[in-house]
Amino acid sequence: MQKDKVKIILGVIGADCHAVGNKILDHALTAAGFDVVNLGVLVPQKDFVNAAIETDAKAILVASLYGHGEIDCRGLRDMCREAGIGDILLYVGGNLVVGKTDFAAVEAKFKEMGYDRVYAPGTLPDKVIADLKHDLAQRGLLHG
Amino acid sequence: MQKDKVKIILGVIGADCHAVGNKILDHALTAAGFDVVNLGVLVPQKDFVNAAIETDAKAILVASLYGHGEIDCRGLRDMCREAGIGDILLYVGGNLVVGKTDFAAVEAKFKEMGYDRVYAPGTLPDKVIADLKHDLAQRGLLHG
Amino acid sequence: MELKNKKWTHDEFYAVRAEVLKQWPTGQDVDFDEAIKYHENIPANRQFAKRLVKAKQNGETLTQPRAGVALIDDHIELLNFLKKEGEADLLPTTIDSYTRQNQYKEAQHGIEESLRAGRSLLNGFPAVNHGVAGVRKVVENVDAPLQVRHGTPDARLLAEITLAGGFTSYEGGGISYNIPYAKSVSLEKTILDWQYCDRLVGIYAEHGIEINREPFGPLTGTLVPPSISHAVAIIEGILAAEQGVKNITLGYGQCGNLIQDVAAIKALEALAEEYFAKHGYTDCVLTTVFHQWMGGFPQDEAKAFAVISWGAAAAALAKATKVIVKTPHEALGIPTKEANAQGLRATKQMINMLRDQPFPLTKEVEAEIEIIKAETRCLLDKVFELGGGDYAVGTVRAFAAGVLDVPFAPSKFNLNKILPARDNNGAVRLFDVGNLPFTQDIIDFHRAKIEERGKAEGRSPSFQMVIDDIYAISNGRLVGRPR
Amino acid sequence: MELKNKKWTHDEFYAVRAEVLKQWPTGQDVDFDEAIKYHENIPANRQFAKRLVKAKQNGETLTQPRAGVALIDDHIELLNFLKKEGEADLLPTTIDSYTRQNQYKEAQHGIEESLRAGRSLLNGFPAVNHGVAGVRKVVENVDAPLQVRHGTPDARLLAEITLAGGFTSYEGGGISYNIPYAKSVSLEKTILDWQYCDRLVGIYAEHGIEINREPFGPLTGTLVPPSISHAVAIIEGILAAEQGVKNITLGYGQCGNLIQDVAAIKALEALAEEYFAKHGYTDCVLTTVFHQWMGGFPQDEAKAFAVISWGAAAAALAKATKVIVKTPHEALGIPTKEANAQGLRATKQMINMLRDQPFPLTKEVEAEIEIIKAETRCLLDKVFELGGGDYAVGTVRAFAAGVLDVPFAPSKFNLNKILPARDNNGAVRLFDVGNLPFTQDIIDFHRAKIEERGKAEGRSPSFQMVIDDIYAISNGRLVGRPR
Repeated sequence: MQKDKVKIILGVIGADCHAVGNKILDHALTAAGFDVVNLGVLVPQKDFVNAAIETDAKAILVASLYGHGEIDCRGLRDMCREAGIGDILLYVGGNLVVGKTDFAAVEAKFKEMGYDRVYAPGTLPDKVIADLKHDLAQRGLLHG
Repeated sequence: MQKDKVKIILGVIGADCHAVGNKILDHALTAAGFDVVNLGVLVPQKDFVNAAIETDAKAILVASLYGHGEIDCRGLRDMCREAGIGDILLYVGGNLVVGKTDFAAVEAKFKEMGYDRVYAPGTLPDKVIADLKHDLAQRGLLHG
Repeated sequence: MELKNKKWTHDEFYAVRAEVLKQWPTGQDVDFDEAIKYHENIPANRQFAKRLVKAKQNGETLTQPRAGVALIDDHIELLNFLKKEGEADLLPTTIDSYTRQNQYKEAQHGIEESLRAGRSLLNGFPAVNHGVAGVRKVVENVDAPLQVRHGTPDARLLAEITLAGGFTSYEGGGISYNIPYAKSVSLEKTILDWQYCDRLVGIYAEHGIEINREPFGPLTGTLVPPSISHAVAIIEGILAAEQGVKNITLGYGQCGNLIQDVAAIKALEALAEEYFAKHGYTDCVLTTVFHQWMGGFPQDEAKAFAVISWGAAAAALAKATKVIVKTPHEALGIPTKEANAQGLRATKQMINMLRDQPFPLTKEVEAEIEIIKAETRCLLDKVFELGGGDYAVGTVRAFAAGVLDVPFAPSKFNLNKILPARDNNGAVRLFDVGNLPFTQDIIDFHRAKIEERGKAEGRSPSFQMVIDDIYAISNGRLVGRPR
Repeated sequence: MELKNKKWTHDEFYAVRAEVLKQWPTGQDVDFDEAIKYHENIPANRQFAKRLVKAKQNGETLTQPRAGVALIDDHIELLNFLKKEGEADLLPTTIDSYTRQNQYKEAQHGIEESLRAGRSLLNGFPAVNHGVAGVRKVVENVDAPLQVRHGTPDARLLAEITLAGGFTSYEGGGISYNIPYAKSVSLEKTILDWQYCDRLVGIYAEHGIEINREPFGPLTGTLVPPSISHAVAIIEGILAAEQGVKNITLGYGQCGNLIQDVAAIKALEALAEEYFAKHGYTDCVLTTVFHQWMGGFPQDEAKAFAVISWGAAAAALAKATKVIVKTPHEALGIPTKEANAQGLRATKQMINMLRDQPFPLTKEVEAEIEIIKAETRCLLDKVFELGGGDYAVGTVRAFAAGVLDVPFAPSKFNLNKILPARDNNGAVRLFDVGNLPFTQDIIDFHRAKIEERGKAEGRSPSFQMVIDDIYAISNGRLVGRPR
């Protein structure tokens, strides 16, 4: 019997409606063998958490392209903890802050907020897929 | 009887052969009422001094467009002094040094070398003419 | 209220208006009669409509940036900087994303956090929260025509406040601010809500105040074929004209192939005049706006300057009335004001160098104009037919049927069945025409163009080709060739 | 030696050579046989001629900067930076101005001052002073095809040393490195001296080593009508081919009007093939180089990027084989290496975006090609006639008579009688045709074009119009309209 594919939650957080990257990531992750639950754009924090619980997902991939990431993304890790999925993989990427900022500072800030990986603008899907496979394998969650 | 026009020496110093600005400046200065002795391009320091003595010129306008200005222009004031025209007006302008440099620093350096006025790249002839009229008038050399 | 393309009566309008002005406390400060008087004192050089008409007459292409920050004084400083250092002809006020979703509490929170942080944590100016007085502070301290730019499905209160505040141009539309900007708001609702905005502008016009309106041309900004954005622009233009709008700017986002981009602007002008005349909207002044490349940018600023410059060149050669300018920071998020001014200055230099050079109407341009016109007519006429002679009704049915279909749109009311890709010369074509009501000739044309490219690249057209095209410009090319 | 366009015998060449190699001590280190062996080991990817042929076949436009500093290690670092950070396809070594005037003592002084100052006080690389070994250090530490770029009326010793050092391309010519680069050197002398350089390249070719040669296309870089620079380029090409050169790149400096620029490259290719075939030089491979705007630049870097980008666009649309790139520091003097790389990256991005877009051969382009061809033929045929069937002799007589006349040139052997100005679309025309041997039709064409502009501007054509045109681009426009 074939093992179930790993489920991952995908969505663009907050009041952000940038859909292009979301559609491409969906396509690329699906092609890479993941079972993608794509919440699309304009997704509140609680919808990410609820979807992860309902589908037993192993990772949440949050995108924020419009510069409000700092406000929108804060507290998601806490909400996961409160919902009993405190150790789920949390990735975030996009144009996370307003204005040109040193990416290392942005990365540090979002890591402190509880995100496992933070991606700069322009990151290609391949990089995210490779990281995801690595992190899931380390946790023994990836079925060869 | 009409007063003689003020004579000024014009030339591009050193191994520089940029002719366009030289021709335009010649035209503009002549139109402004000066008697222009244009030595053209590739002019050694001594030719500026000799021409000034021969024509009894009141100012020497040196251009340097190719970045060697620092080497080429050094010592011209001394050579004027030695030739007995130490107080002649000396102007210099163009792309005076190799590399992008703070213009204020360039100006200070060339003023220390004995130039009365130092022009940044892109200075229009009108500005030079106005300065020349002002400086000559101050010295009582400009006939209304 | 039942959706149809018919001018709202004053009674219909004022009944809704009472509700709109209650959506947030600042709505209470809107006083229409006082606003009319306020507009009567705005000098001609700050009136958007007048500046556009003058530019159209003179064959100018005006420059306009995007810009907006959370706090009033900072916003004023930003706009004045872009005018002075960027030499911008027209100025925007970009609205933050919370306001666009009518989340005024979150916007308030953003204002407060911005005050604390000493920098803008909002990606735009929360005009509703600042209210009429706050908006007027901006209007009175910036000496240029000002436009509201946003992406707001329900922009009624925002329109009331910014127009009463003295703005003279308002971007958006019931389709163009829904399909690319919302997930689950129905088209019936957004078209009605935008009829309200258009009717408001129409009532201003009845009082002698001319406000410019601009449907958002580029839609998702990603490989949108000209005929699709043209059909949407012309429908929104007609819906606006029906409500009494007299000055409309129709938009188009650069595709990247010069022939197609020049042809697109020419076709848009001709088609809009044709359809406006056909439906009796003859007293409306039409102008065009060209958006510099809306897709992914190279991260390198020097390369970004080339992308910006190419957009400026295409806008100037196409003789668009204005151009919306990108910045060398585009790939990195919201730009600094310095980068914004750099994009403007590069654009201005290019436009000025090209203003004396008309692009010849070659047979290639003419052929492209013809195909865009033919496609757009297929779309518009089918929408009109589906609506039983009503573009508003027809639009809702057309999106449901995939007769109108916008690539990569987030809205669930968009069928998402078409797939665009570039042809071998970089023009945007359709790899899958979905349910678009094209003639067989047109369908064959697209198929042949895509096949020609596939052959040149030695691969069958697939979704990978589309992905390659999306990332192509940021990787330095127009056509996403296989690596 | 009497000047004529005839291949030098080996005896003639070696007699002169003995003198040339004595001009500076480093000349003694040149060993031709050893140099041939050295060249035989240069890999194909570093050979200029081969890279150009490949680009021509593939329809590529290659990028090349200008760059040179006083000291060897700094120069190597600079070139590698431009390859890595600027993505340059071809690399130069720009020679300093003292070396160009054969002032090797002053160059030595510049090297020493640069060592002391810790920065380059020379505006280029003094290759003669560094000698064969020094040049080879550069060649061996830079993995790209390398060309000598300069402006040297008597470039014989420089050619001996740099070619023996392993350079695979050499810019210049007896006209193009005299008229714009010297004041009182006769054309007889420079044409003879460049026959020497060409003969040297020809002897390399006889030994199986293919060196690319490139006459300097833009001349004074200031409002030079295409037919004048084309006539000079083709004459220099023919003079080179007669001496046995087999790989020649003909150049043209951007005028700024796209139609004229595209037409100029097309006309240059066609005319060169025609005249080379007519005179029996059939085994010579011809390619083209397009120089980005050579006139005054805006001081602002963002605006400079637009000028650079427009030059890149014109080069790509015209399908020139390579483009010589300017930098955003152009108005400020010699650029930093970072600025140089930025200009290269912007150019690369533009070329790549446009590589799939052929510019249509419109009737406007065709008309412009025809006028350029007709003018160039008038010039070339008259030169040939004046020389009694000899282009070398004819050139000297043509310049004396003003049959060839380069605007704004410093040389006293140039008549300086013609005056160029832009027409109303920005194309470069002649306001005064001087003594150019044009037909009445062509003279009338130029007069009509200039009158059309004068009328549009409400002023009579005058020298002021020419001055306005010269400053126009740096002030943000192409045509110098009255203020």
